[in-house]
Formats: sequence, structure tokens, C-alpha cells
Amino acid sequence: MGKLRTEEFQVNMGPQHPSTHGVCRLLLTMDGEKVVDVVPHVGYLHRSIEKICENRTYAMCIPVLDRFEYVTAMSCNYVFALAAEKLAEMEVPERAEYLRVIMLELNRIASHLIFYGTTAMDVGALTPFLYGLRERELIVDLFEMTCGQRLTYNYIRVGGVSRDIPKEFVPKCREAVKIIGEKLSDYEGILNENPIWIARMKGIGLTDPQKAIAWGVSGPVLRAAGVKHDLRKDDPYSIYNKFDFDVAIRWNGDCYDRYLVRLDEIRQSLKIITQALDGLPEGDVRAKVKAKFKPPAGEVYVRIENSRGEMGVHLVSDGSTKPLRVKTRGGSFNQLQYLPEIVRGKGYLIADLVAIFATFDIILPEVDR
Amino acid sequence: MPLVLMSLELIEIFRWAYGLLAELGLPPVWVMLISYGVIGVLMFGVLALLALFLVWWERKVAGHVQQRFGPMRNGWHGWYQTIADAIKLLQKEDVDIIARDKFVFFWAPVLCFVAAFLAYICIPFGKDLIVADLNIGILYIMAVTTFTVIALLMAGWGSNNKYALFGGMRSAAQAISYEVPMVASILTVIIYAGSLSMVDIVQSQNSFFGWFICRMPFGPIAFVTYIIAATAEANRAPFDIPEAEQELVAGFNIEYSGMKFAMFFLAEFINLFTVSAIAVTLFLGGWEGPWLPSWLWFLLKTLGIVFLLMMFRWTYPRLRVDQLMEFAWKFLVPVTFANLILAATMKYLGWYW
Amino acid sequence: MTRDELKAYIESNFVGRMTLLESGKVEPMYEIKADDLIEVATKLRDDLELKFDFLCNMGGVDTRERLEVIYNIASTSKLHRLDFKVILGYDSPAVESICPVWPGANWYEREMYELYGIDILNHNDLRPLLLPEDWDQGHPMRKDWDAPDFVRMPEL
Amino acid sequence: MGLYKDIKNLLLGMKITGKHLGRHAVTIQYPEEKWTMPERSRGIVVLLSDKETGELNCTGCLLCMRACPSAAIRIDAPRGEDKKRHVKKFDINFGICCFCGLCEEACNFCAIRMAPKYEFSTENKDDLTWDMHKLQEMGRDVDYVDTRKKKIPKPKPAIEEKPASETKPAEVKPDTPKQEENND
Repeated sequence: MGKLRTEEFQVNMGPQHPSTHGVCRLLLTMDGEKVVDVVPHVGYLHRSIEKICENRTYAMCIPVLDRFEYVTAMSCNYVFALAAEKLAEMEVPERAEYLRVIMLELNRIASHLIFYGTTAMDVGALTPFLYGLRERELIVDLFEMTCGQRLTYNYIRVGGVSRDIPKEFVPKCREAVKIIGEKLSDYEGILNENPIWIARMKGIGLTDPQKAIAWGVSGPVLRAAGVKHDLRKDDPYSIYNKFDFDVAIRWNGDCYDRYLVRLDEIRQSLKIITQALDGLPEGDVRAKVKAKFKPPAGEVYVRIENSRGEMGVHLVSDGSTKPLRVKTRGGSFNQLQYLPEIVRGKGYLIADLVAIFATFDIILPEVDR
Repeated sequence: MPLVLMSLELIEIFRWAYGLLAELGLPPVWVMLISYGVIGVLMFGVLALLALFLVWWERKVAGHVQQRFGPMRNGWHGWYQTIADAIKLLQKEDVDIIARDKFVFFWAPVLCFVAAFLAYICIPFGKDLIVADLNIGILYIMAVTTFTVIALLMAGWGSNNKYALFGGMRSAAQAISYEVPMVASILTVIIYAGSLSMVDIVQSQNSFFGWFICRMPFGPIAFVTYIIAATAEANRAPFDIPEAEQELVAGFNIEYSGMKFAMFFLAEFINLFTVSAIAVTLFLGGWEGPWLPSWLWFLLKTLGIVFLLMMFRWTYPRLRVDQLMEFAWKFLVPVTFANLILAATMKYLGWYW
Repeated sequence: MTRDELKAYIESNFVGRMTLLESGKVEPMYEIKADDLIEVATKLRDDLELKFDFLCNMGGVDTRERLEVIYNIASTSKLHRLDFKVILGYDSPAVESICPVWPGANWYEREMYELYGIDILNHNDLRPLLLPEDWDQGHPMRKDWDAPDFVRMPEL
Repeated sequence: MGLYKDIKNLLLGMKITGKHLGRHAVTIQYPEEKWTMPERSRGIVVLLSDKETGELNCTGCLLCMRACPSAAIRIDAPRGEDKKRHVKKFDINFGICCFCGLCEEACNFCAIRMAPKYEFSTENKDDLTWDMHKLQEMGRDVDYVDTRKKKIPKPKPAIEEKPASETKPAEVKPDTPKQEENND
């Protein structure tokens, strides 16, 4: 009897697929259930945000950039505002800096809660998704109370923040911090030690730290591989050097570690928020900005630590009211191009690919822009 | 007649109705045909309603576990939500894809639906409340429930869709693997009951400590392994890899729409009830129980098992396909066979009650 | 290294190969000649004092006078950062692929190729990234590219 | 005791989901039970009317139109014979509005607001373009603090959020206050 003849075939995962978190098309070459190769096709969500920003004023760019990475729109606001402030060499009031840190960290928690939910859902546990979003709702309510929107905040502006927090914000924020801290034990209880969860996550999607750095992978994915790289510590921006927090780090670089790093980061963010709320000074929330904001000609690249890695903006100004070039950089972009590297030839199954994709926490608007 | 209805045992009503029918003076063949026809229609109706109820219940359980409401719109707590859904699905366009295998594609949902109902011929719903007490009862059930696998494989192949084919193949592999531990745990019970007939099995566990789940130490092990294997047989999470929606979108039923989809969907819930009913019959004493009428006991116990399976689904992540196979062959099969040998030895030595 | 140390180090070790541009007032911005790019980039990566192992960002810029390719690199161990650019003309702009130095540049270069029309030499895979595969309407991020917007901004 | 630990952890998961089974839902039943948005919510854009006269506060200065990043606002306010602008057309296309709130911040006359209302879905895309009258009707019940200083020749803007103006509208000067404001 001759050898059984098998052949590889191709499967389109996406653009409409429940676990590609948006509209990403992964062209899989399959050998039975095994994934031989994966080629990501992106661009289904390309809105040319960079081009749009080129013919908007600096103030108008911020709501446009809200849509750049809408899960953590605060970071998008902030990174652009930071670039513009750096170009104009502008000082920001201290209260505004504190508020920015509070908002950024709240948003990081919100993003990681979504990660928690969607990852659990991609691996098949449907209930944690609702639990994660339930607590995210508390944060989103805080945002709405402050800036009036739940997703696209347009809150952090050039020179500060758009408006001061309402009176009831601080107690409500403390309460939310307390509740999320308590609920974390629920999250961990339902998944962390669950044998099925461990079987699905441990040892899957191993990232090599050196390769990951070379491919530009950053954020929790890199930290889970044992590289202590957190821009809040390494390249401090805003007032992060005033706060006491640890960089969450794990060493194996598999899906399970990426998951744990993010849960740890929620804890650290809660710590930062508590400190920031304690030290919140009084004062202005916005620096004086000239009538028509025109930063001097020049260029600058700023980067911040977003929940998905390094988020950066290369802002080129020609001295007019509109930026000449806004080159945005998101963590998902590099992580998605790194994805084939860790999947190719490792014999992962389609279910593993889903788990890897989920723990890379790729969102497509950040890739497609 | 009033006296009959007072007894609360459904079988009395059937007996009374049958008596009325017999007194009409029809030829015995006609009496038989009419009575079987009525029973068939009744069974179909009751099971279809039961499936709709289970769908609703599942949604309610999911809702409450997730701190939502679940269906709330139609009627009290949305009680006729699933009926409305079924009617909506009936009206839906039946999307007929071009590249399908027409025959296989059409008959797969029908076979799935029919196979789901066949098992109920010999499931005792109450004392004497059984359509036909076959002396090979449990064997028959095991045989006909396997039809579902063929139906799912047909659906996967006929759809001419790679995801559907994945689903169909996974379903076949899974069902074949889990059939083994399932039968092995059932055999443990059969050794003690000494019969394949469902009625005999129930009658052999006539007190609470006679229930097979209470027979130490093999009873609980057999029960747990049966429940695990049954979850896999019914394609329920955490073993729902044939339709794993995050991997295969919807698996074998990805190309089905309208009523064909509804048939798969209802068959799934009927299967859920089937495996729970078998678990109750084999391990939890079937209809046995004090005070309440026997059919109610049966229903309560079965719904209890169904609830347990639902909680599994809403709590646990899904296993990967190779882990699923590994679990079946490397863990469940050895455990169930060891358990079977243990039970047989104890039976031989007479160490049981 | 601090920024001034880095500046001094680069001035002493990359004489004539990296020139400081005036656009980088806030953060130093260097220019590298297109034909010298790979060598300088390799040196930046492999120099034990610099160790720029991380490519943060890269992209094209159209300044209406010329095309530029900007590179933002960083070091994950030495924690410093550097910007440099390659200046190109409008007629047949081309730049060497730096994927051999930093593999993460792959998609950035694909993006630049389709959006700016900057040809990437020795790139292994120049399929369109963001635009449709049958796109034939030029390079959208160029300043002279004019597309039918859905809604025009009011001319005020 | 790997097996024992696994079973324990599986049961722990069931315990947590089971614990939630009896809790009350955190969601609300929307049409019956409505969620009140916070006061600052940026729901729908409305035009405010004068509390006494009931006329539109809008003076047609075009500041909001210039501040809008998605060009959702279209104003036609030609100068009348008295050199003042008269708002003839004020359309907002909610199909492209991005609800950023920059128009509200740009306005010096308490004329445009983002009200905490969210029920304005339509079945037809064209119905999302609202004209002046509809916007005014929606804004009738919106309470606001009138920060305009009327009948003072050169009123100072008193609101905190200073408006954004992209180009200084020289010809708009007569009926706009001094534009010494911040840009965003």
C-alpha cells in the first residue's frame, strides 16, 4: 500500500471571522488541522487617518486620532498632544498632567479588561467576557462623566485637558478602583488555574525575546518574553517618574504569560491611579495656547507605553496651522507582522492560532489606520 | 375519568384513553395504529416543545450567569421567545448554495433531526411510561444516537466549505472517540442491572442507596466519566469543537439557514436532553422518588443534569481538538475500563449491595 | 546615554555619514545618504555603545519640496533613542530596504512603497499592504495627490 | 495530586459562575428603563434658543463650522442690509458628525450644545441631516447658563472653554466678540 497522499490547502480566516478582532484576513495554509503558514492581509479598515490629519488643524486632529486606536483613545489623544507640546516647547499645568495619568491608566485598565474578556471568549469561555466588560463599564462611566464620551474621548488636548473633572469624579474613581481590585480575584479564579485554560495557553505561541525586539514587538507581548521594557520607566514621559509601580514581567513568552502580564498590569495601574488621586493638585487644567496654534517648523517623534505596546507619533510641522505629516505607530502593527514568524512551521493548530492572535491583543484600526 | 386524572400518573391517562379507544369496537389493528399514531404525534410535540424550552432555559441561565437578563421581551421573562425564533426561522429564506452536494446537503439536517428523536422510543419517562420496552434498550439508544454523527459529517461534506468540513470531521472523530468511554461506563451499570432494558435498569435501583451513583466506589466514577463523555457526545462546551464558533465560525452548520439550521439547532438540544435522560435512567434511579408522580421525578432529575451541563458550557474554555482526543484515549478510556474491571470483580466477589 | 552624550558620540564616530539637520531642534535629527544607509544602520545596531536594536517607527514624508524617509530607532538595553532620515528627490525615489537590519521594517516599507511611491530596493515582498490589490490611482500620501473626498472641508 | 488540584480548580470556576447566578442583572431593559446620561455627555448637537425671546442664539459667525473636523456643519448666513448676518441655513449631518464637541467649545454665544440625548436614529440615511428648525426644537428643553452679555458693545466671552478659530474672520468682526481666545 502506498503512502496516503495528503495535500496542503488554503483557508481564509476572515475578514469576517469571530476571532480576528475586526477585519483582518489571515490566509492560512493548512495541513489538515495544522497551520503551516499564515499570511495576514490587512487594510480593510484603512481610513487614511494620517492623510486626514494633514489637512486638519492641530485641534481637529485629536478627534480624528481618537479613531486611530479606539480601545485606548486617551493614549491617541495624549501622544499627539505630547508631540505638539514638545514641538512648541510648551509647559503643561501639573493638575493636567495628573489628570492625564489618571485617564491613561484608567484607559489601560479598560483595554486590558477587554483583552481579558475577548481572549477568554476566543478560547471558548463566554462568561468572562461579560465580567470584563461589566467592570470596564465603571471606567467608561467615569470617562463619560468627565469628557462626555464613552469611546472617543477627545479629552487630552494640546496644552492640557479639555475640562476639569467633575466633583464626584474622585470618590467614584476610588470606588471603581476598589471594585476592580476586588473583582480581579474572580477573574483569576475562573481562568488562571483552570486546567483547560492552562492546557490551551501554556507553551503556545512562544516568542523569542531577541527576535521580538528585532521585529519591533513591544508592550505586554515583549514583557511576557522576559524583556523588562516599559516606556513609563525606560523613557519616562508625563509625570510617571513620580509614581511607585512595578513593571509586570514574565519569562516564558507564551500565551499564558501574556495573559498574566496583562492582569498584573491592571494591578499596577490601579496602584498608579490611587497614588495620582492622592496627589492630585489644584490648579489650572490647561495652559494658555495661542489663538491659532502654530508650532514652529520642526519634527519630533514621541512614544508612550500604550496597552498594546509602544504608541508613537512622528509629527512634522512646517510652521502652519496644520501638521505637515503625522506618522502614527501602533503596537498592533508590529505584532501582526511578527505573527507569521511565530506560527510558521511550528505545527500549531487553528485553535492555537486563535489563542495567539487573541493574546497578542491585536486590534485592526491600529494596524490599518 | 375524574378519578383517573386525580392520580397524577400520566400513564393512567393513557390507559384510560386506550380503554376508551378499545371500547369503540374498531378492529384491533386500527386501535393499534391509532394509538401509536397519537403517541408518535404526542412524543414529537412534547419533545419539540421541550427543545424550545431548553433553548430558552439555556439563554436564561447564560443571562443570569453573566448578570444579564436573557430574553425578556415576549411574555413573562420571554417565555415564548424561542417559539417566536422558530417561527422566524421557518419564514427565513433557505439559502441554497450552488457548490453543495445537493442530496447530502438536503438530507443531513433531516437525518440529524430524526436521529435525535429515535432514542426516545425506549426512554422511560415514568413508571410504565415508555413507548416500547425493548430488551436491548440501551444498546438501541447507543446505536441510533450515532446517526447524528453521520448527519453532521454529511452536513460538513455536503456544504462544500472548508470550515464545515473541519466541523464534520472533528465531530466524527470526537463521537467515535467518546463512544468508547461512554459505553464502558454504561457497561458498569449493565453488569449490575443484569439487563439492557431501560425499565429493568431503573427497577434494579429501587432505593436511594440503590442508585448506581451511590454504589461505592465504581458508581460515582462511572457517573462522572459518563457525564464527560455525554457532554462530548452532545457537542456541548467544553467539548463543542465541531462548531467551535471562535475557530470554525459555526462548523458544520455554517452554510445552513432557515429551517435547516433550526433542525440542527433543535436536534442539538434534544440530544442534550437525551444524554441527560440516559444519565438519570442509568445512575440516578430514573423515575424513582417519593411523593411526586414518577414522570415529574424523571423530569426534575433530567433537568438537573441539563442544568449542570449548561453550567459547564458557561464556565469553561474549550479544549483543543488534539487535547480532546488525548483526554478521551489517554485518560477516559483507561479510567473507564479500570472502573469496569473493578466493578466486574466486585460483582464476581459479591462485594456490593 | 543621555542625549548630549549620544550626540557627541555620533558626531565623533559617524563623521560625515550622519549630519545633524536643523529640523531637529527639539530632538536631534540626522541625515544619512541613501547609498550609505545599510552600513550606517548596521553600525548603529551593532555598536556596543549604541545597540539600537529596536525600530520604533519609519515612514515617508512629503514636504512639497522633496521626499524623505524617517527612521525612529531605540535601544531596549541602553534606553536611548535616535531619529534619522534619508532625503530623496521626486524623480524615481528609491531607498534600500533595511529589513536585514531591523526585520520589523518590513510592513513599514510596504506601506511606504504604496502610499508614497518610494521604491524599496531588495525588499522580498512588495505586495500592497493597506490599499486594494488592484489600486492604480497613484500614491495617496503624496501632497499632490487629489482624491474625491466624500465630504469636502469648507474653504474658509 | 495533579488530578485533585485540577478538579478543585474546575469546581472553583463553577463556584464563581454559580455565585453570579443569583445576582441581579447589571444591564437595563432599554426602552422601558432609560439610562440618564451624565450632564456632560456629548449626545446630540442642538441649537439653543434665547430663554426670553425664543429666538435662536446663533449669530451665524461660522466658528463652529470652522472648528468641525468632519465638516458636518453647513451654515449659510449672508449679510443682510443691516450688515448683520442672518442665519438662513444651519444643517448638521449626523451621518458624518463625529461627536467630538469642538463646535460647542468654539461657540461664544451659547448657541450650539451637545445635549445628553441619544435617541435620534432613523431608518433613512437622509433623515440624519437635520435643519435649523429641527435642531432648535431639540434644543428647547436643554437647560443652559446664559453666559452671553447682551447689549454691551464689546462683550467678553465668559465661558471657560475658549473657542477655536482656524482663520480670523475679519468680516465677521461686527457681531463677534473680540477673538482673543485660545485655540484648542
